[in-house]
Amino acid sequence: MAEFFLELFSEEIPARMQRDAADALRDICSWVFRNLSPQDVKTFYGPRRLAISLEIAMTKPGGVAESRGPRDSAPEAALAGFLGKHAASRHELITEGGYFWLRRDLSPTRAADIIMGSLADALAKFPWPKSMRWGQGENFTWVRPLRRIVCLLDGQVVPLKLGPITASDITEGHRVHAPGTFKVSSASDWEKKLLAHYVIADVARRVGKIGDGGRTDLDELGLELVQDANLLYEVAGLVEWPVRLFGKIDPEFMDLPPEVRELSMKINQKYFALRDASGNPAPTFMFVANLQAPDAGAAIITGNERVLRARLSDARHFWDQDRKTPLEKLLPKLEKITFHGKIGTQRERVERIANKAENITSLLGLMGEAGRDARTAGLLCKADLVTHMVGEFPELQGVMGGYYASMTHGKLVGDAIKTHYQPKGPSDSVPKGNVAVSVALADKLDTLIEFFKIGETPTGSGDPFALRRAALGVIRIILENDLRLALKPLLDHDEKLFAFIMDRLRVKLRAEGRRFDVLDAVLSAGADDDLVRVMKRVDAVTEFLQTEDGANLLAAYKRAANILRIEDAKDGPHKPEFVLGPLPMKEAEELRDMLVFIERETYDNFTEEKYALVMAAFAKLRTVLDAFFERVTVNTPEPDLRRKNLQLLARFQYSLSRIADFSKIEG
Amino acid sequence: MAEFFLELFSEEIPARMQRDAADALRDICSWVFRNLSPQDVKTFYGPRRLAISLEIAMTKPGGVAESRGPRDSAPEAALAGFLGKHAASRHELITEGGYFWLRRDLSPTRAADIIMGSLADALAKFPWPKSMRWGQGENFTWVRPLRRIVCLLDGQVVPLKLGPITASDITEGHRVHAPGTFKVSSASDWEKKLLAHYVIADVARRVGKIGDGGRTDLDELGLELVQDANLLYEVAGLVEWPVRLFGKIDPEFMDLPPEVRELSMKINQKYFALRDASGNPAPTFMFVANLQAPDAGAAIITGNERVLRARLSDARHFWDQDRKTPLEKLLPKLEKITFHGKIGTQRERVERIANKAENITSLLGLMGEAGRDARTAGLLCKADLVTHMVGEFPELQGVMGGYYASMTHGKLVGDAIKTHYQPKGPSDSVPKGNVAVSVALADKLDTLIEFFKIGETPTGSGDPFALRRAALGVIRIILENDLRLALKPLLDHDEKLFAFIMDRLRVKLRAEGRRFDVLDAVLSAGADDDLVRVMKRVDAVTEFLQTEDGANLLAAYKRAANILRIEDAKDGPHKPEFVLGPLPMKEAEELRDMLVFIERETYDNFTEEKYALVMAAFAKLRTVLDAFFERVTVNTPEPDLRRKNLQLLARFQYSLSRIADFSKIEG
Amino acid sequence: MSPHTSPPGPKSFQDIILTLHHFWAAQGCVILQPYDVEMGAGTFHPATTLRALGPEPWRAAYVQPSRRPSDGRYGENPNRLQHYYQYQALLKPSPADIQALLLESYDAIGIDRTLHDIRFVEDDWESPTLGAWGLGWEVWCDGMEVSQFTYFQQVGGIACMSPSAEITYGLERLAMVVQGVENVYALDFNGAGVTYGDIFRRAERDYSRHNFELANTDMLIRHFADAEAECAALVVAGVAQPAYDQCIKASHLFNLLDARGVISVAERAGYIARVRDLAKACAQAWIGADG
Amino acid sequence: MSPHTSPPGPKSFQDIILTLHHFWAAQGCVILQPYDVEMGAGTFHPATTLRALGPEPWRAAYVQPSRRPSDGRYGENPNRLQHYYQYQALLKPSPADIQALLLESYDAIGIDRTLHDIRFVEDDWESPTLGAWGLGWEVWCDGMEVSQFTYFQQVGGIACMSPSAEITYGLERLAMVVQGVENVYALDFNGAGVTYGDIFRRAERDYSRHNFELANTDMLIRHFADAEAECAALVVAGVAQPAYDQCIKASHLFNLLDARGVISVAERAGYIARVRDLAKACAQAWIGADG
Repeated sequence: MAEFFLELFSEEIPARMQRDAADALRDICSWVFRNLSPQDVKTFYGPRRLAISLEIAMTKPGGVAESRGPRDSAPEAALAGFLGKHAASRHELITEGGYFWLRRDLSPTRAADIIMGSLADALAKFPWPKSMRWGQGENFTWVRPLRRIVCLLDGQVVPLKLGPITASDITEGHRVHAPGTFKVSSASDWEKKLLAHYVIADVARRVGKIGDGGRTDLDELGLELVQDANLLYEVAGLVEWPVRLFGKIDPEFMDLPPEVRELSMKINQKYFALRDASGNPAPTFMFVANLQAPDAGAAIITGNERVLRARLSDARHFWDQDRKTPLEKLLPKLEKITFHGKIGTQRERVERIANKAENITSLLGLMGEAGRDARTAGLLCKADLVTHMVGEFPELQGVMGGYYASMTHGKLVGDAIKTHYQPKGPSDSVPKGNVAVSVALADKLDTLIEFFKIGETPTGSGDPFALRRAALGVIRIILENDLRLALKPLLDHDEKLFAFIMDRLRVKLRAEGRRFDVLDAVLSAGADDDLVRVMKRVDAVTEFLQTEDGANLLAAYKRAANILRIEDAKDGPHKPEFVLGPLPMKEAEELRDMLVFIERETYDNFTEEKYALVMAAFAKLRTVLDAFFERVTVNTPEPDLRRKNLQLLARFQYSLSRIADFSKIEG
Repeated sequence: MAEFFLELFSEEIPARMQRDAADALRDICSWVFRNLSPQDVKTFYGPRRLAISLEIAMTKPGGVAESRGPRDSAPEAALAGFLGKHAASRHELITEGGYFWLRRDLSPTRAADIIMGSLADALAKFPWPKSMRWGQGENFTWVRPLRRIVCLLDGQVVPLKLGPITASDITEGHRVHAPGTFKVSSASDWEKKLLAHYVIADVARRVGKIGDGGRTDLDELGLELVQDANLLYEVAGLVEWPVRLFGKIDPEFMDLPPEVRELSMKINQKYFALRDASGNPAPTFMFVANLQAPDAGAAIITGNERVLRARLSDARHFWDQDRKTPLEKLLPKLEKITFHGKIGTQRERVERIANKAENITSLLGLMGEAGRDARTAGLLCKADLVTHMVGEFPELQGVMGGYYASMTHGKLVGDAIKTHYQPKGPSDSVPKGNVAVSVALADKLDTLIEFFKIGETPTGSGDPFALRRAALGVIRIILENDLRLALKPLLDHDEKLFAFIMDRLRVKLRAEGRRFDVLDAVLSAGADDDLVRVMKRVDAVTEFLQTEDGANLLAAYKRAANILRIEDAKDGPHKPEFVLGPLPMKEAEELRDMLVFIERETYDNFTEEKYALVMAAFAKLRTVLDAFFERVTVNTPEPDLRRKNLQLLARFQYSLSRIADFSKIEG
Repeated sequence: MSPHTSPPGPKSFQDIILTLHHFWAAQGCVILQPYDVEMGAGTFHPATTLRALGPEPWRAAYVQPSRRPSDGRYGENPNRLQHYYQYQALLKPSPADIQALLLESYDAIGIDRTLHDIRFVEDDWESPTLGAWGLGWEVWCDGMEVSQFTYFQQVGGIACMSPSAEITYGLERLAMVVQGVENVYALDFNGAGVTYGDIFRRAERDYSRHNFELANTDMLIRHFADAEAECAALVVAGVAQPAYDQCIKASHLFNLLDARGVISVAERAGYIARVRDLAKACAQAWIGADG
Repeated sequence: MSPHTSPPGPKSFQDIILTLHHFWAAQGCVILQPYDVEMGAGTFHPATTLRALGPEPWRAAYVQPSRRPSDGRYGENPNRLQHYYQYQALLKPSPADIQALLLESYDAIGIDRTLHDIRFVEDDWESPTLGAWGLGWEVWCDGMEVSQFTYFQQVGGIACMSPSAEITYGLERLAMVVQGVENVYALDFNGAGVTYGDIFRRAERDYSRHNFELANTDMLIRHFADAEAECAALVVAGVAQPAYDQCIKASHLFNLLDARGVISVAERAGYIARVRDLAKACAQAWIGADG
């Protein structure tokens, strides 16, 4: 075994691509060296380099390559073709099983040859999300111009060639702190020398230095970092020699909404927000330089503070400007913004949302004030699209509307607007509170209804209007707020749309690792558009199925269903009628009586959605069912008795079907 | 007496203004110093300076200033007004001749004070054709920024102030050869030191150096300068230290029309054309630098040759381009050029000119070929306006048309077009040859007729369409070619236009110092629109009047006219009838008989335009007239005889009036 | 030449430009003048757009006044201008040491790399109106974006045969860093007492009014259609650069209309596509004809 | 700054410009960029036209691409171009040593005054379209006009309170003198192998076709009227420079129409008067409003 080490040194690689690139490099090497027993793989990535080290065998063992030729009866021409294709001569061939065969011994392959061949080929097709050409316009592409390659096998240079670059053992360190080149002899030598040249090769160490950094600085300031793993990794992808620095935020900007400040800091500047001991936003920001400046970063801090001041001045200006105009005054401007050519303007849209939001509050049983608030919030929820702040920071739509609305219409309306785009993704939280919920639902429902109306429904991977997300939002808002609503009327009874939402629910459950077969079973047991109830039933059934009683019942159901399917085919269907009077077998009688009892007992519980009690009742079936199947020969030769038995089984199915179609449940 | 010396040193003064400016300076000084016995005035002018030296008295003698006040009987208020106006007090007044008088002794005035006062005032209003402000925007103006003044009286600085400049004794020499300043103490010192500083102050010396320059250079080259006094003086106004240099003209440009080459050289570059011993254009040009360069002007010559080459390349390009298109092909383009909004296009104009030109040839008694040539030349005479060459050098209109036309239509047509704008001014020559004359006349007559038709006639000094020049051209072409034409039909019988032309003829004669009273006399003697005949008669009468006989006849005429005017007022008019039969006085009979004889004898001569013979006949009247007036008492008491006498005198007038209305002649 | 000695202290705005001229001239660039047609960015200069096409080597640098009508702030904002200057260097093919050259150019104008944190932050560039895209970075100095750096991949819908490196300096921002001032109008323009505000503040106020309130939108809409038609006709006639002028005009007219707020979201895409079609046609005409 | 050392031998075209920049910067001029609107001469740049008005001192220098549609020669003439560069220096008030400064600037770009004959030849300047006039000279070097020199007396119909000196160098001609070449396209542009023709010859050919044969005259006529109306409206609104842009556009449109040969002699005067009216109105607006 020998160490293989590869460094691909390029101009700055986008931070967001680095981790995937390292994984891809690992995959490529694992595949290319699959016959060289690769092990101890370690990858490195950073702004200017992507590297990998692993142990591989120096040679791939030899073997035999076998090719089947034409039939031994084939014409000469066919044989000549085969020989030509393999550059073989007639005497190399043998015949076997009616065919010509060419068998050649393969000599062992040197790892170096694989590197120069297969690895180079694979790297030339490196799966960058975007790649580019440069310089003399060769066809080789890379994420950014590739400038150097270090390629070592057991400490020796393998002159791998990629586009214009031939590998060597020479690399570079930090641009400013250690200009110029140096040689490396191994992965560890590389990592060690890089460190001496002010480059921390290992991303985890960089992340550590950024996110924690010994903490003494933060402790001295008495501040805490607002944790943001994405930002942490992004910044680690931007620096080779991270240096934590702290800048002041001018007090005049501390009364801006924190979202504005922190968005500006994070998105535009990659700055970290800080909190003081009480958890309040601190007038300090942390950022990471790629330089250990002799003035301890004084100039860098001054510069960064200046940039932030400029950005926040702009934000402050927008904030001040926007607050001069109540959102209502902006409604006419919405008339000029087309939401979608076939749907209409944003002004028309908010009119619909307002109506729907008010409607939802009344469906939720709320009267007066709440309805008015929901209507107001609905009407104003898109007005911030024409504010200066949102024009500048589109990410703040909703948030700004919330701030502006709360000044004139109170917190309920403000919060409703602020959260009405939520949830924006699977990990985002859903709005809370009746008004907020109504508006958020109304917004999403309106979007769904309107796009379905014009036929712009998602296809395959295409979902340009994010209708799937909207549907999921509807589901989550309803479920997580336990909203008892008949969904179909809110969808204008669009069955396709309802089916679409149910499909999203199915996908959601699957994504959560939950049994979507139970959902189908429940839905098949009786159309229900109250999602909360549907999920209660799903949960009850799921839980029940996890018990021994449940599993048993399911098995019994399947057995009964199996019998019925076969017998129904002969002379069915057999109706699920109760067979009154005495039965030849007491086990059959007991089953019937139990079914009668359970049906009676669970009727109210079902109506009252006491699904646990319902399931508990069904659990009682276990012993009688076990006895029934043990003792009763259903398919008895006596036709009358056979019919009665089959009707009893059908009734058993029927009883269960109140809660779910157990045939849909996998088991 | 003392020397006054003034130098006005400025940035470069336009050459064309320098001489007039020097004259104006002379006039100003002569006027301002009129009481200082100015003499020995000498002026200097050149690119950067205007200077004058003269002898003046150091003081203006004193005297008495006398002002007449109100009558001594005037009210006090009037007296007070007078005293106020003169800042005088009552006791200064004396009364004399019924008036108050204020008499004050004037002390002698120092010349220096006049310089600082009146001269400064006069110079501030210096009559530059155009003047300008500069720098801090003071109101003082000069032809170009005035930078220094030397003002010396008897060798002492007089600190004359003009705008931002105060006079001193400091001046500058040649920009390159003698940068920096130096002091001067007198005119001669100035001229001498300037020479030492590479400035020839005296324009005559510069002109001499340019135009002759010792001639050895020209002799060596075997070439002669094409004399051009205007250019000579212009160039002398552009240089302080003239250096004659010679450049080569590339042979490829020598087959361009000389007008093109020489116009380009003269107008654009101020180069002098040269002729070889045979009088042919030489492939060499002369020009004048303002620098005695250490390389003997090699770089300067190279540069000037390059410039000329560029200019002539351009010309050559136009020449080559233009010759590809026959002029006829350009006629449609003339449709797009408006000659005048109310008159029409150039295309319409040439149509008229062609017709008129052909008409004139036939009036001149020429048939066939000449008519066709005249028509062709007329039609094409403006086509060169849309050629490249004339687009570039408008001065060559006509000339280029002539060249281009002669290639396809022969020399007659070409010459006609070439000369059809002639005469362009009083000193320009007129076209010769029937075709040329016809076209030139037609062009001018058309212009006159059309502008008179639309009422655009010259007013006062305003003659935007140069109709006066056109009329003069008509006159000169007719007279100098001795064309026997009835003018009025050619003017479409526009009497106002005819009168306008006659008026021009009158102005022309006056300008030539000739007797335009004779013209009036001749014209009054019988309307005649044959200008040649009119002028013959004028010449004959003028000549006759210069003889003793003529003067005598004029005197007799005036005497007779005088008598008749008085007597006609009493009982006239007295008809100019011949009184037949014997008369009481033989002197009257002799006069009558002589008049009969002369009238008979001169009739044919007059018709045959033998005006000399006519005048000779009239000369014979002298002795009989003298005798008549000596012996005959015209105003005799006998009514019949008085009537006969008066009729005889009237007949005498009548006889003369065939040739001229002698009453119009001053004498 | 009278020797030019840099004054002590930070460079003035105009000195920064002259310094960059000397720097890039020394790299073999032709130093060109700005293009005399109103445009939103230096990339629109034909010396970039057209010359980036085809295989011929080309190195050029120039300043370009950039008009961004929507960015007007009536002269009230210390960082935003509707008219500002870009310094553009284009090197075709992109040389191997181009990043180092950029950093050396910062040295030249007085940004000490040992004291200032210079970084290359991903910024993929796309000009939908030019049918162009490329990969590169924003270049940050102490968190301030002072330049853009792009390797052109496509221009006018045509893949770049020989990819160019394009460096665009935001001159005002760069000068603010060099001079350490917070307000663009306070920039020392010439090192002799004239500030940026002395020259441009009044114009910023007046153009903001023009762009947001006054420009005649009916006329702009008509002129857009005119430029479109004229461009197409000139492409047919085979005169690439005159045609391209009309494309630039169309683009600027679109920007003005956008600032005036009369283009709906739906119409935007259409306008952009129309300009892109022009750009593509011009690029084809440029490449198609013999140079 | 990496020190800029002039290469040996005559200066390249771009070096001449940089040298003039340094020269005039040393005289306190702000070094401005060309104006990004097509125009016939550097005088139209607002830094001249507008800043020449009023009493405030002002010194500026810049290059201006000058478009003279009628001067196109299809790239065939060694001296005539429909697009060329003027270098303009404006000093207000005109300093007393301005002629000496001009001559020193020639020294700077390598014209030896002891070997070359430099002269000031009367040339009174008038721009009927700008309502402007002044007195001055052509400046000749060995018979070649290489600069124009004007003391402004009136601009936009307004008498200059504080007369400016305007120096306009014809950069191509100057460079031809400095480099001693006969054909403008042979000028060494950057001292590194690129000629003037490499950059501009194709454009000269194509624009000549555009200007003389192709430009849509109906459109130009409409746009002239549009610019006129827009200028007037912007003057009323009090935004001088945006209004003045329209005046420049009108002037250039007129030049294009003229090149296309569709303006009769009679109409010419009318067009010129209309542009002059715009220039006067803009000048009034500039002066009238507080700066």
